[in-house]
Amino acid sequence: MDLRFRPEHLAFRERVREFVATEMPPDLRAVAEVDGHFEHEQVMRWHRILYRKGWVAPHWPVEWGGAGLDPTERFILNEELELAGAPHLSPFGLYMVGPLLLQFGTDAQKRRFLPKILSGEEVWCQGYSEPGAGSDLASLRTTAVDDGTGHLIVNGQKTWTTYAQHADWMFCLVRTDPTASKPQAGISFLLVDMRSPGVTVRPMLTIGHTPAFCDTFLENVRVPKENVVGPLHGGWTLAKALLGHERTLIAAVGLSRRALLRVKRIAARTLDNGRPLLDDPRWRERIARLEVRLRALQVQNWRALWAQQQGRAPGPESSVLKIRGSELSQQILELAMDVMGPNARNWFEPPTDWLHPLEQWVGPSHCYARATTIYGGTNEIQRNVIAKLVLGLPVR
Amino acid sequence: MDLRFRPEHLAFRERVREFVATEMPPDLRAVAEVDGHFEHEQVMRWHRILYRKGWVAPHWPVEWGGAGLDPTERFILNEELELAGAPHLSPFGLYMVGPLLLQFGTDAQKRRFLPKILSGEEVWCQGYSEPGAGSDLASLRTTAVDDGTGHLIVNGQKTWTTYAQHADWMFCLVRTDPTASKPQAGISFLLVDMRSPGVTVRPMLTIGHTPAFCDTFLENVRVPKENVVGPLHGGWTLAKALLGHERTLIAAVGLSRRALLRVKRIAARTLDNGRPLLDDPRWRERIARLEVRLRALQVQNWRALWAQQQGRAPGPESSVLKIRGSELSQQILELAMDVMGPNARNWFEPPTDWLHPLEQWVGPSHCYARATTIYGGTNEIQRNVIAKLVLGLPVR
Amino acid sequence: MDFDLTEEQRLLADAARRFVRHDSPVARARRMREDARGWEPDVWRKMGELGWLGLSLPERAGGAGGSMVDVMVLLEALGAGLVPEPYIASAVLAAQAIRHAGDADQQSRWLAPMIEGRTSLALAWMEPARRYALRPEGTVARREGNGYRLDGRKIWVDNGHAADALVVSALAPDGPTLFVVPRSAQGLAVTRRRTIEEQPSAEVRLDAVRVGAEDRLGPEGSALPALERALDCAAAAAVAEGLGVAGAAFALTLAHLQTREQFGVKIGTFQVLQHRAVDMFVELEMLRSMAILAAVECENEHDDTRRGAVSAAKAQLSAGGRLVVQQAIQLHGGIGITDEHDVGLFFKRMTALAVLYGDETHHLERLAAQPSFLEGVDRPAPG
Amino acid sequence: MDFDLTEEQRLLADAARRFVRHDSPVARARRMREDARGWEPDVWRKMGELGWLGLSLPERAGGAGGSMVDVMVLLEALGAGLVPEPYIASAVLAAQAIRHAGDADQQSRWLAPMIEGRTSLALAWMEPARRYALRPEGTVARREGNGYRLDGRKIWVDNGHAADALVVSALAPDGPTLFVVPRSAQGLAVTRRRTIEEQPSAEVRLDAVRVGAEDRLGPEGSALPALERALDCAAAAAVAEGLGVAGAAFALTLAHLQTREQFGVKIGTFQVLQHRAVDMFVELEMLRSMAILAAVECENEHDDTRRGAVSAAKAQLSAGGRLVVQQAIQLHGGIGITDEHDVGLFFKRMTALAVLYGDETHHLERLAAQPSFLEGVDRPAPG
Repeated sequence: MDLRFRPEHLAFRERVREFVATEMPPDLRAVAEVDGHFEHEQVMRWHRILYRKGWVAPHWPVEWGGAGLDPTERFILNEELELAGAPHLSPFGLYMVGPLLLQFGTDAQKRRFLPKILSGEEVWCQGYSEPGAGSDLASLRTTAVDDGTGHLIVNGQKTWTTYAQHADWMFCLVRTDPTASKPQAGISFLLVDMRSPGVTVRPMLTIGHTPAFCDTFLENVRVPKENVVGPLHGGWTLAKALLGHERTLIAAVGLSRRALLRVKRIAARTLDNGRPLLDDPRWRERIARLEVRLRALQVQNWRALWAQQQGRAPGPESSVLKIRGSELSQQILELAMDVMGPNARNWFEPPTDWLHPLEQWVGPSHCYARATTIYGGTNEIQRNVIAKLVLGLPVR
Repeated sequence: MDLRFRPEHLAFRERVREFVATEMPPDLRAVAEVDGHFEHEQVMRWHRILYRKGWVAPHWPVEWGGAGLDPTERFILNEELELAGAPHLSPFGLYMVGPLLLQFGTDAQKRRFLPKILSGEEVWCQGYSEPGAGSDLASLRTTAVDDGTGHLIVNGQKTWTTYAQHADWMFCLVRTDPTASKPQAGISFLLVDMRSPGVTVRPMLTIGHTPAFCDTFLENVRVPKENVVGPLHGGWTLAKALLGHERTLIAAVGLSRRALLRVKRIAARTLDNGRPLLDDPRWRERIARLEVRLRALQVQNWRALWAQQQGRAPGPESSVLKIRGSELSQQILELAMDVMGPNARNWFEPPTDWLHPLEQWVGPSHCYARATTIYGGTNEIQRNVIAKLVLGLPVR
Repeated sequence: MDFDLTEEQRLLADAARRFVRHDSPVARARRMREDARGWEPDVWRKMGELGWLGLSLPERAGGAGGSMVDVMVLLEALGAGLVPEPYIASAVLAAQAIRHAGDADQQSRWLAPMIEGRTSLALAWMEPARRYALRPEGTVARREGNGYRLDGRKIWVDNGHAADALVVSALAPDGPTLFVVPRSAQGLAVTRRRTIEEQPSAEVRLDAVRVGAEDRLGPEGSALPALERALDCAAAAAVAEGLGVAGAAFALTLAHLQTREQFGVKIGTFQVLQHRAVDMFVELEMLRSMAILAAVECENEHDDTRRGAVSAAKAQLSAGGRLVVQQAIQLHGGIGITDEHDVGLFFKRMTALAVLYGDETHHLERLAAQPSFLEGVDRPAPG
Repeated sequence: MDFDLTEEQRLLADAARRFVRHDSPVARARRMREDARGWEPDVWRKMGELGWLGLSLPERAGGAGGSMVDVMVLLEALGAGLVPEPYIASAVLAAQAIRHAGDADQQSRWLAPMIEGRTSLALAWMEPARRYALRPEGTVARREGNGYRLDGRKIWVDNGHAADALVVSALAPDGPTLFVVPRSAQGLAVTRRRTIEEQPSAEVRLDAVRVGAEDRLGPEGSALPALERALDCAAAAAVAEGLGVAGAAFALTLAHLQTREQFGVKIGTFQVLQHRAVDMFVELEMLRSMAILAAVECENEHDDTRRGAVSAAKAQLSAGGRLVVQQAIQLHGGIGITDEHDVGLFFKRMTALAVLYGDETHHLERLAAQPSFLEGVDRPAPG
């Protein structure tokens, strides 16, 4: 057993740190310092900075622009970016449709789409969920009918199409064979140009007042049949293939480390009876309790990383990362709110002498963090899956 | 709204306190002081003391020896006995088979059994659960076959027959009609003389090392048919009738108040770095947190009591008492263990200058308390019932 | 003992629920988020006409002379509608401070128009870096001529942006003292600040604000008991409102479980979600019990009883109330995270109520500081 | 980075599991509860022959010169069998104290026979009313002639009733010092005391016990670092054993869910019980990660790293380990409460492990006291 990173990995970490220190623009740095909300323009600017460095899609094959990094280096890169509070790049192109195209796409599709995902020229969104099909994706109702002219005519509504207001393309699941025997069958994986006539996007605010979600309406949208990825009616295979990617990033340990440090920094500045909360045994104990959870999650993540580095399939150790990581991120933000006490009510208002800049964004982040146990498969669904696949418990 | 007890109820409380102060024998008082384990003889001695006072079955009709107390007085009586740490009387005669006989028994059955339950001459146990029928009582397998001579021949095994090692009688559920359409049908409620040939009792220790449970084996036990209570094959009605009785006692607020006071008393004597834990903000906060839960449960219990006193059927307010009361009693004992720190490992060993008498029984009680969320219908079953009956959630 | 509402209280609850349904559904609270004041004078006046603003205030000041139980009944209903008018800030917190510290004339002068809904009030008591400390240290009252000069700063002054007059705590030569400062006073600067519950609060600066001796409530040095009594009433009111908020979030959740389908069945058939709903229900029941306890005891003259009951209830709100709204969002899934769904508004209002008038840590500490907490604990002699 | 066991470690794990299966199933631990010693010298000797007792001890003292990771591998397996021999008390806690405080001769003298399984040791460090304080204050070592006279009292001396020699911490003129006291020493009184895990512990009284200078481990005043290092190893070992204990309780539970039927179906089909099992599994995984962290770091020379890792792991055991065994009982239902079912034995062993070598509060405090806890926290200047 050895918990130390190899020297070449440590050296790589230094390179990433140096890169971030020198390349992150001041305005992004300012947002990062307070963990505020990045504008889309800022995110894409950071995308291009990483692209120029060759680090925007570290997990892609080198021939398609990947960085040629091993899993540990990719992990380190991601962790350092999280620790620095760098903008979170949109995952829909880089982590979702990109890898799917690499695995299932035709050469033409790869050549058409991958370079622009990489460069950030084309922004993507995901059209899976529908108002009636959330956890139960197979019950989706959006239809795509062959019009006999080489096009599919798409009708339906997609929801949680995050980033759709900025997106050039949407990858989505549509029902191409309504007569299929099982709901999972008869579904195709389709790429839709968001500028097509009949596409309407309605952005929604979250409870954290960030404009994250959209409803996307599709009304007689004509999509060329060559935009089907993988076999016609065979989209379910692609939908399921997405779930296994880059498990070690899902725990977001870097973000939680950063968030817990912020709690400590706020606690060092928050006085009760003239004494910083950080010197009060009650608050020290509460912070320490989350520090314990963080360290456990960190080692757990390393174990999953080690398996990945060895080329092994994700084992049981990786199955708990999403549950524990999402719960921890909520707990840390809730503790931050508790530490702030009366100031927890602050809602975007600027810092003053009694409200430290670190406190400005806690409230909205705390609200938005309620999503972490919901998106990407609710934690209830995660537990169903572990019960069945990992523990082998019987299904009724 | 008024949270005050009426003057006559306050006066009654004083009477109970005075009674306990003068009538509780010193050896019982000594066990009570440390919340230790009462021997069966001590429990029955206390039974007879209460019997002589007329308070042993306060909820029975006066003509059968009840105390003629209203629900609030019964509540106060129970609470004061709990607060004093008095022995918990066996509920099987007084609270279970007694009320059932009053409701469903023939005059002959009442005359035969009730007086001796009251006086404590005959001790009862309950034969409901079987190794394969716990939460799912309707699947019980013990059979009772009519032998044509006015007797039922009983065969089977009952488990969790608490007190069976001391019992003269057992009330139990047996299958008299194996051909009935539903598992709930074809079950009868039967009274079995524990001295009958073919009855074998095997006492078991609990994890708290108290001899609380038994297995009871029935091998060709002959039971007169007049020992069936209620209609033959109609026992399920009786089994279900048991569940509604004396809801306000189930929360055991008196016991939890006493237990939390014990935690404080131990914390006042336990030093860390020369300072009592009771003066440490961390421990004060943890104790206060349970104090909050206790107070909420107390008012909740009063609300249920008020409904009962008004003659109303138990409402939603009473449905949560078992869940919350049992969880709280475990939490308090766990906190007691935490307060004791290294001394939490003590296992029955006598007090010394570094182990206060209050600490002696905490470990075993803590172990035994794991039963509170299991017996009388596990908390999982309780939640199923509330979801269906109180919240009206749909059944699949 | 009596846990039934009186006939009047039942009528009040009915009226309040009707009011929410017809005049102030959650949609209005949602709309008011865009409003600079955050609430509507017309509605406030109507609440005055209905007799709600003086429910627990003395009759001689124009109030109904009722109890905080009446206020509890009202606020549970208003909480379910997220009614944005500053009921607790003006009609409980500031009003109770004036009631407990002011003389009859002052009570009539400041409370009567507020009770009629013609004015609103605010209480400025919190100061930077002082958390929930009662004693004003950053605001000073110097005697000047016949009156006082006030200097200092207050934060989290709810309704401070809209109030016609502010009750301000300040350190006078003879100790902490309350003053009433009209909104129009020279040197009073009020900065509106948004809050997570999207009901405006304010930062208040007092820069050589002059008030007369008649604006001092009670003798110098008398502020703390009145302030504490007012805050206890406000905390009890917050628990009542929180009960309404949590109850409404729970009702939305229950309806969602009974209608939303996934995998071909109502999601309310899933045992895990059923038990979660039961856990929410259990917390709600506890919260109801605590709201009753706090409402009954928050005006108790016996310090220990009052403090213990209110602090226990407020701590329960912070723990149990938050659990209910957090799980309400979780059980709603994705739509629960959108600003368009009401459940998020309930979540945010509860988040605010949890820290208003003392957070969990504050109230647990206060509970543990009461003599009754140690009743029956024989402390061994030191050494 | 490397999370694979070495070939030797895999063989060790296999051997240990075989040992539990054939030589020491839980039934033996159950039987040993009635035994006055609580464990069997023959088995101890066998463990010595297998090379287990000196796994992480220096080769020059007869040990294998391995690491605490080896000990972790062994103890996870032994924990699953509740093996009653005093492995941690003797081969980790007392042995590591001798290793860190004693010179080469002392190490050979006391460790070699223990490593062979011919003797056993104990460490006497805890004192009344001192909780987990390292510094001995109730035990005094006075210089007398060429040696020392020891007076005082120690509690919770695990294996104190059976050990051939006790390592005792005492306050010597120049500070806290460790001494080795043979069991046969005049003036040494050992009282056996039962524990919740039903492995005997002892109270030890020292009444004018004479020891020679050669029985002093290291110079006077050198006890605390050695004691702390030994306790860190013991705490890490406890986490490893706890992992085995929790894992075995979980395995029983999983089997129960897969076989027990109620309402005509396996109870493992109930979603609520499935999710509960997942929660246990999540805690187990966290515990495994922490056991690894503690095993790797508990011998780290860097105080902050060592203390932080061990304390975090031990706190995790107290919280997560207890959750697992508590839920194991709950999911077993009634039979889980009987002494006849093994799950209760695992529950009680875990309850003990939670407080051995520092409880949760102690270790959270210690974690928060390390400089790394405040790394990156820029503390503002006071005022």
